[in-house]
Amino acid sequence: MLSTVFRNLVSKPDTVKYPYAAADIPSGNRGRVEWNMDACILCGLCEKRCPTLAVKVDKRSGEITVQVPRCIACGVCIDVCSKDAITMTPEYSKPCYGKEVRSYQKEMKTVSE
Amino acid sequence: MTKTTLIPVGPQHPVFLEPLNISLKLKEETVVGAEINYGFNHRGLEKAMAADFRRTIYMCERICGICSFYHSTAYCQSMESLFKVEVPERARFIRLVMMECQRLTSHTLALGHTAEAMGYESLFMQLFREREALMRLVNDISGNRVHYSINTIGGVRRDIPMEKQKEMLSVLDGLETRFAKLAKVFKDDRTIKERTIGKGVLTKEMAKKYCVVGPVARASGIPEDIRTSYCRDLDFQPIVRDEGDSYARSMVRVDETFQSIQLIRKALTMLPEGPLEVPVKGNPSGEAFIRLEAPRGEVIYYVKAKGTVDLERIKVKTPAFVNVAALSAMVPGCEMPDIPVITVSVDPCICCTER
Amino acid sequence: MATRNDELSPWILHFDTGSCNGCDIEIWSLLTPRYDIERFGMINKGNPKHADILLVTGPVTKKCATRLKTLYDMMPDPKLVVACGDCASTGAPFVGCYNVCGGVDSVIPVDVYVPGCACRPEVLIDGVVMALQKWNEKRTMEEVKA
Amino acid sequence: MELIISIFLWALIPLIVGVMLGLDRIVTARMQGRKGPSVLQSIRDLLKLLGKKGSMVNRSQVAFVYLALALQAIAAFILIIGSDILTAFLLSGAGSFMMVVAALSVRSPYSHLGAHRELVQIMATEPVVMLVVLSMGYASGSFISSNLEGALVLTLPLAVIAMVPTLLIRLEKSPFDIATAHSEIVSGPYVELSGRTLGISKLAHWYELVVMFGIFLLFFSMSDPILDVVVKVIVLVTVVFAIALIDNSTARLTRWRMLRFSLTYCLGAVMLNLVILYLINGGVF
Amino acid sequence: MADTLTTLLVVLLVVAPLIGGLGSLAIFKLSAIRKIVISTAVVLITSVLGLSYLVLSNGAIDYNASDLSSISIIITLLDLVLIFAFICLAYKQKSILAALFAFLQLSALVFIEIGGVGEHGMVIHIDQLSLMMAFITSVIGSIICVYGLRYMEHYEKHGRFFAAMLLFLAAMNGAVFSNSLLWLFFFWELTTLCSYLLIGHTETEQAKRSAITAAEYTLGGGVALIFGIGLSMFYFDTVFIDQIPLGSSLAGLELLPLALMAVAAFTKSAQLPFQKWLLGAMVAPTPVSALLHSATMVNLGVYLLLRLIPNLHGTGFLITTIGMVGLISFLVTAVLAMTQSNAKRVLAYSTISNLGLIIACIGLDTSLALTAAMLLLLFHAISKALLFMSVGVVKEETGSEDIDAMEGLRAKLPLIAAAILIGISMMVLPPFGMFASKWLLSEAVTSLPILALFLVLGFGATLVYYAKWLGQVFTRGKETEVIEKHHTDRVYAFALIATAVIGFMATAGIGPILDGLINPYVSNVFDPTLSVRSLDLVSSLGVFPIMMVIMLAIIIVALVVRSTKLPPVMDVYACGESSEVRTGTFYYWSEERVAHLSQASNIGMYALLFGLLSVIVVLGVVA
Ligand code: SF4
Ligand code: SF4
Ligand code: SF4
Ligand code: SF4
Ligand code: SF4
Ligand code: SF4
Ligand code: SF4
Ligand code: SF4
Repeated sequence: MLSTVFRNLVSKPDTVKYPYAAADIPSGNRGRVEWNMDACILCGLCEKRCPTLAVKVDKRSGEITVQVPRCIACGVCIDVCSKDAITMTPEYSKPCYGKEVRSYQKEMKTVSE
Repeated sequence: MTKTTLIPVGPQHPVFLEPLNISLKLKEETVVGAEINYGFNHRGLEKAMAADFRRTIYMCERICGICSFYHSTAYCQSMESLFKVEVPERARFIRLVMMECQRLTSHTLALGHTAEAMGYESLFMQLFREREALMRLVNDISGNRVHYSINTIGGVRRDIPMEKQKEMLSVLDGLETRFAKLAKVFKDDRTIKERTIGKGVLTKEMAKKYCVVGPVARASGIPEDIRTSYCRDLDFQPIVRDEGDSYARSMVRVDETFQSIQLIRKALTMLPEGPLEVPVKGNPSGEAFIRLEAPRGEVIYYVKAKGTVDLERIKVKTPAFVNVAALSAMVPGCEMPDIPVITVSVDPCICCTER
Repeated sequence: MATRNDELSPWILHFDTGSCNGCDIEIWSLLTPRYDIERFGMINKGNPKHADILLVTGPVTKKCATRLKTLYDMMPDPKLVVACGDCASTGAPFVGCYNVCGGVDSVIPVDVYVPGCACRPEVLIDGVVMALQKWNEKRTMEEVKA
Repeated sequence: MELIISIFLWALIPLIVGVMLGLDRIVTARMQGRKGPSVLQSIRDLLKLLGKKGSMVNRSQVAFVYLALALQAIAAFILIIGSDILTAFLLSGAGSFMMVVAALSVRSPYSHLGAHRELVQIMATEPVVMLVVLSMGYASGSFISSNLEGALVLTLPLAVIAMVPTLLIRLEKSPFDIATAHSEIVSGPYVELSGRTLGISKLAHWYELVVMFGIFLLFFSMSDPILDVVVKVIVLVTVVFAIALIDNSTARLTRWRMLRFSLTYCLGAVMLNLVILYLINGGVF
Repeated sequence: MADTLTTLLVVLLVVAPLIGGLGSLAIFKLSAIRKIVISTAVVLITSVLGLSYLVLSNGAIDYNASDLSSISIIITLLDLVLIFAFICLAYKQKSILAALFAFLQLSALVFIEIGGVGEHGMVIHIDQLSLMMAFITSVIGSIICVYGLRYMEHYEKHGRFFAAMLLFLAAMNGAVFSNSLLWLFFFWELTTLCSYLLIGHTETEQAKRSAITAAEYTLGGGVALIFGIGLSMFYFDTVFIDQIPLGSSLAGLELLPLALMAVAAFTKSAQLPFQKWLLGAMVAPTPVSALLHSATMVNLGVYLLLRLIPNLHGTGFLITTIGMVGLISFLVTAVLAMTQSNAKRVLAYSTISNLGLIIACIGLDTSLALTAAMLLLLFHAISKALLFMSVGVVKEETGSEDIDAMEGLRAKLPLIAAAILIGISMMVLPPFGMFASKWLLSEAVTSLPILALFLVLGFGATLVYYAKWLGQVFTRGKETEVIEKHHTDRVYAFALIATAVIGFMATAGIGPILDGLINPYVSNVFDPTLSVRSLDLVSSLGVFPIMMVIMLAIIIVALVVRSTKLPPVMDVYACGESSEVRTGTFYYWSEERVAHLSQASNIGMYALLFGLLSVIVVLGVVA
């Protein structure tokens, strides 16, 4: 053990600089899911197949809400979306004082009365 | 008159990561009675898993964050046998590689945990430092540090491309050399030997009686390892020791880490080309029974499906379940300071025991 | 972001209320050379009476709920609670499990929710640092009460 | 004038020990390949603890902790003003006694286990240090630290060596961090203390360290004041470094092992030294 | 010949308890006995204070043998009666050993009387040492008797009991005043009788057995004493202690009488290998234990050694061996005390241990050590009385003497807990006298550092067993936990508070005690080296700033406490569980190993004593 200890002592510590420097996140990381509402057709498949019920698709108002602390970044929604409206970024979701809910609004064509 | 001390160890105790409660009866510092209480971690997963079979992949993965991949693999294998599909060879090898990676992270965790329980903080730190390199590697390959989530019924969802294979090999090389040093410490350090040799002995007979599995069984002289059949093409021999004490258990894990590194190397060189998954259609029906060698021993999945989206019943038999029970045979008569070491050397996991 | 609270030295208590171990081990990783939260003076204490921050992992199972409450009550004021991982925040990965009460906030008040399954060490650092920003607030509250 | 300096020094003890412990933490961290906390971290910890109200189990616990602090602080004071080292040591021993009683005064198994381990620790260290102190008195004919002969290390080399494990024990470092072993008995005697009371007990421990290290450093007194300071600082740094090294390359042992080690090797070494000295001085059996 | 007042005081100190004793023997009613005992106590305390004043201002008081020849004859006759009583007793209890010892005593006594005793000397010599002893006996002893009044209410035969108690005090005072060895011998044997009566008071089988064991051991000691007296007649031609030649001039067989007297002292002080009787004596009611351990009996042996200091000083191996016996007793019994669960047994072992320490000091044969010995004797008596009386109350209230049973005493019996705290603090904590003596002794031991090893180990063990006990007394759960409070009786409260106050006063008055009582006696042999200068104890080697310690401690605690409001109450940590927790007790070594240790050390000590005597004889014969 002594040799290891001495080696550690003279070499630079292994500690990352985070949060003072950017986090070292591998490119393959499944971080967070983002919706591209232009492509989305509000079919609701992502809501149906999400294993943790994190997604809500409101077909009426055209809004998709994701409860961030429910999403386990499994990527199932991406797989099932036929329109490729969902993307995954390596960047992870940030902590919050409350339970963060992200919502995406689709431009709805106004239905004339 | 000697009053005994009655002391709850857990559910929250610095040496346990998980909510396990051992109620100890001590005479001075000698254990005269131990009672293991379960149930803190019981979430009722088996019931919840008997639902949409596609969702269950993600749920069974979350039975446990240490050998999550084994759980999803075992589950997917059982579903594949229900669907009567054969996964592509490439997928089988990728699963194998990932499983061995997870065994590496799990064993380094277990060893580090043992070191921490003995108060050998710097060894713990070094082991976790090496583990961190592994974690980054699996993160890059699978997309998550803990729950790889790359299994799917019929194959895997992510490939290990050539450049990642290379990176993997180089990481493993570095790891092997550095880990060899730490392994030597574990083998030879006088204080470690003093704390582990002869402590918490589980004889071969007792081991058989308690049906222990995995490294605990192998450290007690039972050459039981399911990988002998699963890794058939990789020329695998289980590591066995006879002493049955905490030292032997740790040494089995130390040796198995090197073995896993070898297995990964071999698997990567043999990685066949081909598709990653075969499609499955429809709903499963019938029964399936699958065994897999997880880091702590064999995990058994029994799945019964009734032809609908929802499964009828899932039963998981996990290694820690039997190993933890054997603890009650190991601790009486030992000293309080040995309790954490012995407990951790068995590597108890409550989350899959209780699900 | 963390500099202003550097003069603090939060001590940590970790309690697993029924998690899958994923987040627990990520918390342990925090202690180890790569992330080394002792940089911020944080030490894992394992004792509620010494702790300032309670890190909870896992969905709260029915049996753990009372223990969680006991531990929380034992921590001296001012105290902070960080729910680590999706489970602790909402209990989500275990939707439909009969023995799960839900997130930590169903038992004790939570100050910071850290998402992720499992939550990465980086997020955990962010989460704890965010919690620390609440510390001064809580302390002044204490003084007002006294 | 000297008295004023001493009192000033005494008042600064928390600062000095805090920095010393901070350095120790950094060195330990670096040995483990970590970056480690800031130098002032231990002081911050203390300030934070003193600022927290905390909780108590019962009143006697709090009272004994305060008494422990008082005794340790006085012991350190006596040592620093250059008075009787034996008095200082005995007072500090009484302070540890108080800490043990404080830990025993709650009905908590962990606290009791810790206290009993602390008692074994007292049995292991007290005789050694006391014998060391007595041998110092024997070698120089006085217990007044300012009258002690210079460079006692030359006459009592074995005693100096024997004291190092004792310091290790008192610093609660592995392999002898037995009383507070956080992964076994959740910090033992301190388990039921919290907030300010915990801070007070920490402070008491710091003063105790001052007494221990103070006695140790007296072996290296030099007549030249500048040389004196330089030598003492060098010795201190070396010892702390050595202790960090040992801490980082051993697992924790058990209490009987500690007792056996200390009472055979350490006590034996001091005794041997003393006997040799006695024979040289023309003593007879 | 001193004046009438002095004589009156001296006579009162011996005779008042005697009369009181006879009075209580005659009366059966406890209420009357109570009055008698209390008035005797008052008389004793006033007399001893008066005598102190006289001795301190006018110096030692002497009475010549020629003036008191009639009393000498009476004492001789009483002596014969006493020995005859022992013979009857031995016959009744069928103890061959006791009978043998009594016969040996008888023949030696007859032999000495026939040889004729010179009349040119002082039969009574009251100096500072006697005064200190008389003070301990009269004040502490009286308090214990008063305490006994309440304690013995549920026992029977009060008359006999208090007669024996008061007689004990008389015998003690008589013994410490005597300069004639024959007088001393009489009083010595009288204490043996009293202890026999008191230990066997409850008349259970066990009590009887213990009583006869005690009688056997101490009668054996008596034999050693009377043989020593005979030999001293033979070699030095005197029975007066002050006429025995100084130690430095003794050689060869002349050491034998002193060695025998030392053996006698060891039996009385229950040193190894004679400790068994004192442990057996634990079956007696607590006031008896308190009396035996603090105010009387065991002190007598130490007193004899202290008295013989001028004669022992400079005798080389003899005094060193005496010291060794004390030192080994100190260490072994300290270790044994750690393993005991019964509070009285812990105290018994600690008594032997502390007396061993005193004897070790005597053996060190230096000025500082002698000073330490006398200080230890004084403070030990006070704190032991306090502790024993507390244990007695606990026994009465909770029905157990076990340390385990004392858990939570702080809440149940706050006064007793405080008394135990003070008692133990006096034993181990600054600034109390015991602690100061410990410091002194440690400084003294530098003259013979080889002994330091035993000392430091013993001190460690002492800390351990007291910490264990004190901790148990204060162990309790949450502050808010409801615990039934017991009421402490007024008599008990008085006795405890009075003893504690005496302890505090003795500590605060350590300077005057040193100057008035201890240094004058030490100066018989050595230059006193310990003094009190500007409220510090100053020795040749170092300083112990008693007052500074007290003051600083008060200031620091007051400052800190003032700045703190008590934090909220919280239950203990049980890993989040709320199930039952229980704290056990630690005895460190198993019973068998302990038995092993005491057996081995007893054998060793017998060998040591035997070796000592034979070395003296062999060397003497060779020379
Ligand atoms: S599955 Fe795709 S298209 Fe359908 S609602 Fe979701 S995001 Fe929109
Ligand atoms: S990534 Fe998974 S958990 Fe997250 S929203 Fe998509 S399906 Fe749901
Ligand atoms: S079988 Fe499993 S899921 Fe069902 S009740 Fe038992 S533990 Fe829960
Ligand atoms: S699993 Fe067994 S115990 Fe549980 S509900 Fe079903 S039958 Fe009852
Ligand atoms: S044994 Fe169970 S709990 Fe432990 S790591 Fe494996 S699956 Fe997880
Ligand atoms: S069978 Fe399962 S639920 Fe029942 S006690 Fe055992 S572990 Fe707990
Ligand atoms: S396992 Fe579930 S049902 Fe059984 S006692 Fe516990 S909480 Fe109740
Ligand atoms: S959030 Fe995910 S990784 Fe964390 S405990 Fe829950 S299931 Fe495990």
